[in-house]
Amino acid sequence: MDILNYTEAHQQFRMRLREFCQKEIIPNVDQWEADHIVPKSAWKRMGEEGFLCTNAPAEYGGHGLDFLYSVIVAEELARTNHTGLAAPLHSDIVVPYIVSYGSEEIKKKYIPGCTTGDIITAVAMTESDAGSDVAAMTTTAEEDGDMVVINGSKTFITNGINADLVVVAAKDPNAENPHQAVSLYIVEDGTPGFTRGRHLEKMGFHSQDTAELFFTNCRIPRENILGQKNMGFIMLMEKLQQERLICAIMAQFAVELMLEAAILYCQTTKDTTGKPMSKYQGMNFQLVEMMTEAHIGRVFMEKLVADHMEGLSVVKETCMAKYWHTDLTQKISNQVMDLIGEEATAERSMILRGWRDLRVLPIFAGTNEIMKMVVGKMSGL
Amino acid sequence: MDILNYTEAHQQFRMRLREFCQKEIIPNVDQWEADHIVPKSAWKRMGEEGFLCTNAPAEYGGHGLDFLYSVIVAEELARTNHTGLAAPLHSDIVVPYIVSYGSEEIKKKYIPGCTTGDIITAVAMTESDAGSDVAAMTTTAEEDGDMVVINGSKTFITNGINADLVVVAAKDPNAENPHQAVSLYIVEDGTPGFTRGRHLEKMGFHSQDTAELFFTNCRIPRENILGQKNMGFIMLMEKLQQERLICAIMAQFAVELMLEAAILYCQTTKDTTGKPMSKYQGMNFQLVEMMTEAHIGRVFMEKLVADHMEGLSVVKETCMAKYWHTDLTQKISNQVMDLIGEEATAERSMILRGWRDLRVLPIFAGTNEIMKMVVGKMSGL
Amino acid sequence: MDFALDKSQKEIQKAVRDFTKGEFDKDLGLDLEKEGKYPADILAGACDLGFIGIHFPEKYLGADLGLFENCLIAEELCRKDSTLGLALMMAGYGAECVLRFGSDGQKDQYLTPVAEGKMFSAAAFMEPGQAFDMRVMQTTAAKDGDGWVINGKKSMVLNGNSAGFYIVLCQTDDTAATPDKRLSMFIVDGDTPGITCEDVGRRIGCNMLSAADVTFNNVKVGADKLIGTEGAGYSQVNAYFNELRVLLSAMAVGIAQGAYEKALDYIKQREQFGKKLAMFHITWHKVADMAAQIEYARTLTYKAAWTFDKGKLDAGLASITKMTAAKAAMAVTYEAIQLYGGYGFMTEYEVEHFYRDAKFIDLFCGAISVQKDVIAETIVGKIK
Amino acid sequence: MDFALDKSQKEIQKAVRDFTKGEFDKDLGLDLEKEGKYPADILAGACDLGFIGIHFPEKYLGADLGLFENCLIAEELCRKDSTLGLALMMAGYGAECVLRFGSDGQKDQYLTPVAEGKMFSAAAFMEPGQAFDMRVMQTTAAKDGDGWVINGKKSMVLNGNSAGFYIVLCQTDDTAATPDKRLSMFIVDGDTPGITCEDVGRRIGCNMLSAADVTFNNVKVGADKLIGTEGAGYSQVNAYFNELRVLLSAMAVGIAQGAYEKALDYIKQREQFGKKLAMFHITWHKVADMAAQIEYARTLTYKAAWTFDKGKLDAGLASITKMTAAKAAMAVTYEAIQLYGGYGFMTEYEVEHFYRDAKFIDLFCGAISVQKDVIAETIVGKIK
Repeated sequence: MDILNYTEAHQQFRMRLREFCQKEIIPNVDQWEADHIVPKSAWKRMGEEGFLCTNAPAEYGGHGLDFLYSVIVAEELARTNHTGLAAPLHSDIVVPYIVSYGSEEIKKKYIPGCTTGDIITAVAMTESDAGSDVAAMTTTAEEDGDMVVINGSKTFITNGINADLVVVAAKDPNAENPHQAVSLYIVEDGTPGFTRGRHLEKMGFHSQDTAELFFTNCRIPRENILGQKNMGFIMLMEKLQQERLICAIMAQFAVELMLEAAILYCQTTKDTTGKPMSKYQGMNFQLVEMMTEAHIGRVFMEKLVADHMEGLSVVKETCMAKYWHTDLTQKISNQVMDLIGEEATAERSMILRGWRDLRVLPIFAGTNEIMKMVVGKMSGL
Repeated sequence: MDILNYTEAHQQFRMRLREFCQKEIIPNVDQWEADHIVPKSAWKRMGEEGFLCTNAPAEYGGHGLDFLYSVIVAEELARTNHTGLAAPLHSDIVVPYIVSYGSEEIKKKYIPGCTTGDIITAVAMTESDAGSDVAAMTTTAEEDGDMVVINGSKTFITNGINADLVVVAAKDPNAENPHQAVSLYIVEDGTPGFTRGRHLEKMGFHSQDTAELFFTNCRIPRENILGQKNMGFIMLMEKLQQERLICAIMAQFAVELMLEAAILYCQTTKDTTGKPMSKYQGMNFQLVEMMTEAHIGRVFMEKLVADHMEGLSVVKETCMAKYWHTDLTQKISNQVMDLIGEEATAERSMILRGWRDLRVLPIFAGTNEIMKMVVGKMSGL
Repeated sequence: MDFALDKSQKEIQKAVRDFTKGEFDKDLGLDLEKEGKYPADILAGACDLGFIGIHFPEKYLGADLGLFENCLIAEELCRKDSTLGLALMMAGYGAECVLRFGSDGQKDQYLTPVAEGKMFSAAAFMEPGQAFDMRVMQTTAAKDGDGWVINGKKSMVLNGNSAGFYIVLCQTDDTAATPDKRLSMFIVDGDTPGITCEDVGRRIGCNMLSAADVTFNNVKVGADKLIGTEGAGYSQVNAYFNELRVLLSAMAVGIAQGAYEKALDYIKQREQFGKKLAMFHITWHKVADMAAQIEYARTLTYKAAWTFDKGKLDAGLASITKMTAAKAAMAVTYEAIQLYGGYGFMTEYEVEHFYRDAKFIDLFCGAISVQKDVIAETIVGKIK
Repeated sequence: MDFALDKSQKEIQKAVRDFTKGEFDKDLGLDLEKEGKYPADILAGACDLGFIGIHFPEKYLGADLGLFENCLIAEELCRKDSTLGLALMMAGYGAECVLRFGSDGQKDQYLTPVAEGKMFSAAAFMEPGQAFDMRVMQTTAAKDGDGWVINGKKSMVLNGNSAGFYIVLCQTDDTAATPDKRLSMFIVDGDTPGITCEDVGRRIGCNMLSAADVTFNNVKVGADKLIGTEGAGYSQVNAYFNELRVLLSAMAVGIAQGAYEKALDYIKQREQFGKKLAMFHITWHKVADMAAQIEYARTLTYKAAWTFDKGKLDAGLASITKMTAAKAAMAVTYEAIQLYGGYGFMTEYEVEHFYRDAKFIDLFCGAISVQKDVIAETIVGKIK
């Protein structure tokens, strides 16, 4: 049985995107990694070709395509072996906040630009002292007439430098229950009082512009609120299923890419007697074990995508997947490095970039420890 | 989405079987474990209630039900925490040889009895020097007029003592290619020259009558051959997909049963401050991890069952599942023992029997090393 | 540093090796393990040679040696047969509480018969339904004249129904805020009225020794049966666990070594697909892993034993050692069975009971999670 | 046995600790790691204190000490900063080939400048596209008068483009049936004509040292540059690997210890959900695992180094140690990052480069599968 049903249209879209990646992304990746950022022009090209916001409703300028297109974008981008052009984050994690909670005006105003690539988005939740513990958030939003004044700082913000629009989570200092105090606001680039901090140096994700954001008496119009005031937590929760599913999907494709490279290496690299590594039973079995885990991961991931597309609530299962799949990236990428050995220690061996980039997967979008806490709670342990 | 579609009829069958297990199996299990065998009467009762050969064609006296009924039997029997009444082996591994390769006469003669429980079956392939290496088989079958004369010995034969009918794999000593020399024959209990050897003592599977079988000038009618002469290997191969799938299914259900016990223990056992084990984060996370692996294993297993029922060839995937699922039984059963701790060292804690029984799963029906060899070959490594 | 055994240690090791070669019999071992019978003759022989209680003072028939030498003996015994080894080494289960914390009178009365093999001892610590938490005991010892009266139930007491004396951990002060003042340790003679035993039956391993749930019903003991001082029980039991865990580690190492050697013999003679199992590359990788785990587990065990004898062993190192050695033994015995294939699951090929005994040690005196808590407590302090 | 460091070893350890406290600077370290620059001043300081080549004879500015003391230094340096430690310890990469197998003349000429920090050395063994298999070398050394002429290409040579001299493994006898007669080892001065280097660029770790693919094109060397005897190369390189693998293990232990200590500091001050990370039970279990792995990896490393100094180290124990220590370092540094959460992925919090350097060691001089083959070969002999 096929768990997911890719149509002819899906396949054509995939082929177009793959070709685009070959022509316009892969040749530039090394430069972007060196620059520690992807030029906005690349985002624009993605938009022009219709690869952004595939899942956003057509009536607001999105492409109104099903979630499988998002999966395809994640898969093909994974194959470019870089993380900078974070379309899935933009299209399927940030923009959905606007789609689901934005007012009519907001949707009309921003979604078209998000789709064309003229607007690159980011979501600003994490703070230096509020990582896993969102309730510890200290950024405040206070109403002042028709305006809302935001003060505070955020960190580890993906697309932090490129972002033209940031969805900022901020707290109402006057609310007593910290879990009913958070609201989400849209802050545009250039708003007075909104500044970018350092471009953070990382182990990986080099082409990814991760930054600190500062808000100092940053005044935005009241209408820039997403959804109801102080309901930010619920909104965040509602979006977690898709966010975590995206992580699992990215992880799954990364694993498959790594594995392909390992198989190719072991089949083509021979010892001095001419025997390929893949014929050494010890390596052979390792490849088989990785193929098995990748296969099982694929089945599990596809089942979740199908359930998600059916609109089922699979929060618990997506938390399981987020931690299990991202842990799998660590196990596999380290094993692949082991199989290739010393040659894998050079950046010129592309596998190394994957290994460096993947290390953050078990940490971001909620650490895997947080995932387990959620699953444990939801299971009544 | 539901990968498997259980109908009302399936559920009723399950409930009937569950009740039967409660009434007629579970109360006797301790005795059977002590006796190292299950009385034939228990098999008979299974047959009377329609729990044997559910998947065998109705026109030959089987129940002609789909494979989901076999899955249900495996699941409910797994919940009896014993291995002696090996209905899945009988109904879904041995009898299928008769169904697929038996002559019209053979099918008419034996399948009804196999279904009623009057005939308990076993398959005799393994020899003391031919475990994983089936080609090393030394048991011979030579034609002598209308008769076939079988000489040799088999070991590790499940149902070896109870078996009324044994499917014996034997080699044609005159064939040169060892891979085209094996034929399958039906040998009935009481045939002169067919004797049972020792009842083997094992780490687990105590209620399971595992034995050696000896054939000394054992003469059987030529018609007792299954399929074509010297085509035994192909027949064995053709049946491996279902055999290994059954192993994976049994393993999956065993894992779920173990896990249930661990969760119950950790929720109900409290330290001297009244804090339940399940609230200790270290244990809590272990439970979550086991739940996750069990969940993923369930999805993978159900997908394979669905593919198998569609008649797809998923040999490679079933080999993956056989090793992955049976390895999972080891990981989980050991972790469950760890969580329960010293109390789990007593046989009175039922968990221990499961731990002992499961140790053989990565070994039987083709060791997990053999599974990996097959996957590696099929993957062109 | 010096990683070599000294001359007398090598001699002890060799003596035990010769002893097991001469006295341990495979079929006898399998029978006793299956029947749950005790190898009385072999114990007598081991006592004659001074292998039991070698760490006792000479006046109590010991050799005044350390935990290190005791570990060498445990390792060699378990290497030859895991269950026989456990049976011999655990006959005096708990006797170290007398050795380390007891009075001269108590030592004279109880250590000597243990070293002679005339008396089994049994540490009665665990209580039903409270896992491995010793902070509070339901079993109480109340002042009674100048003596004590003990009431309560202890679960899964090794040697429970064959013990000449018990080491019983009792609550003597319900009002004490912290465990380290709450408990006291007592010696209770096996024949004291009021003791009833319920046999636990067969267990995962260590099956030549019995185990029982032991009930103490108004059991009266004299003041001279208190070990050390009143309220010292909690620190005593933890100190005892440090020594016991290192000894268990040595047994785990021996079990791993024994299963490893059996597997090596097997793969060198067993052929499949026309070549010896030993010549399959995957076998190489399995064997390498087994050898590595035995190597570091043994080295660590020796270090822990040496540290104890120097009076410097802390709970962290003891638990690190037990966790590491037990894990290694589990991994090695597991692979030994796997290398044997179907035969590994068969009782007569022995490795399966090495595996079961390894798991017994893994779960005995605190499973992994308990060990981790002990280790972490020494590093980051009390959990809030 | 004795598991304590002696007085002079403790002094060495303390001296290195003081040195790193005084000379290692976090920001400098991060910069050099990022820029791939060498800490020349720090090397000079380390040489002045005799930390480099401490295992060399005194006449070559060493201290006549053993691999054990060299390991103590390596551990302490890497503990403070994994990359600075690697940079200092690997400056003389391959020099032990001269120390162990070279002539007095060779030692005098090449060991002294290494101990002075005036010269880097580079072991040029690996060749492109044949993984870690050294049985056959494409690089050849042919007799040329009374000297030799070397042709071939070596890949990923550490210090490749900064070496004062290379240790080059060459094929000198194509007709030899077995590797142990086929190869020979040569010293090649860095400025010898015919040597061209292609920088490898940034690597996973050890980034303060460069690496290069080195081509030898009709490179002429004198007869005096042959190390030991002709045909001894294979056994020499394997003997050298035994020593190197123990040294790498010591660095792995230091890296693990350093990352562990950083993580401990972090979890004691970082709060989430109103309590310190250190007080979460899962943190306890992680910390316990980390402590256990460091403990047995260090103990085993010390044993291997001691065994080498006693002249008894075999390839099996060397590879067991390297595999065990590298695995432990990987597990510990991985968890250190995880405990730091998002900060762990950020360069400025350092643990990420500890993790990368740990993986460098894990893959350097043979990844796990190579180590397992070496171990197994010592146990079950040549694979058919």
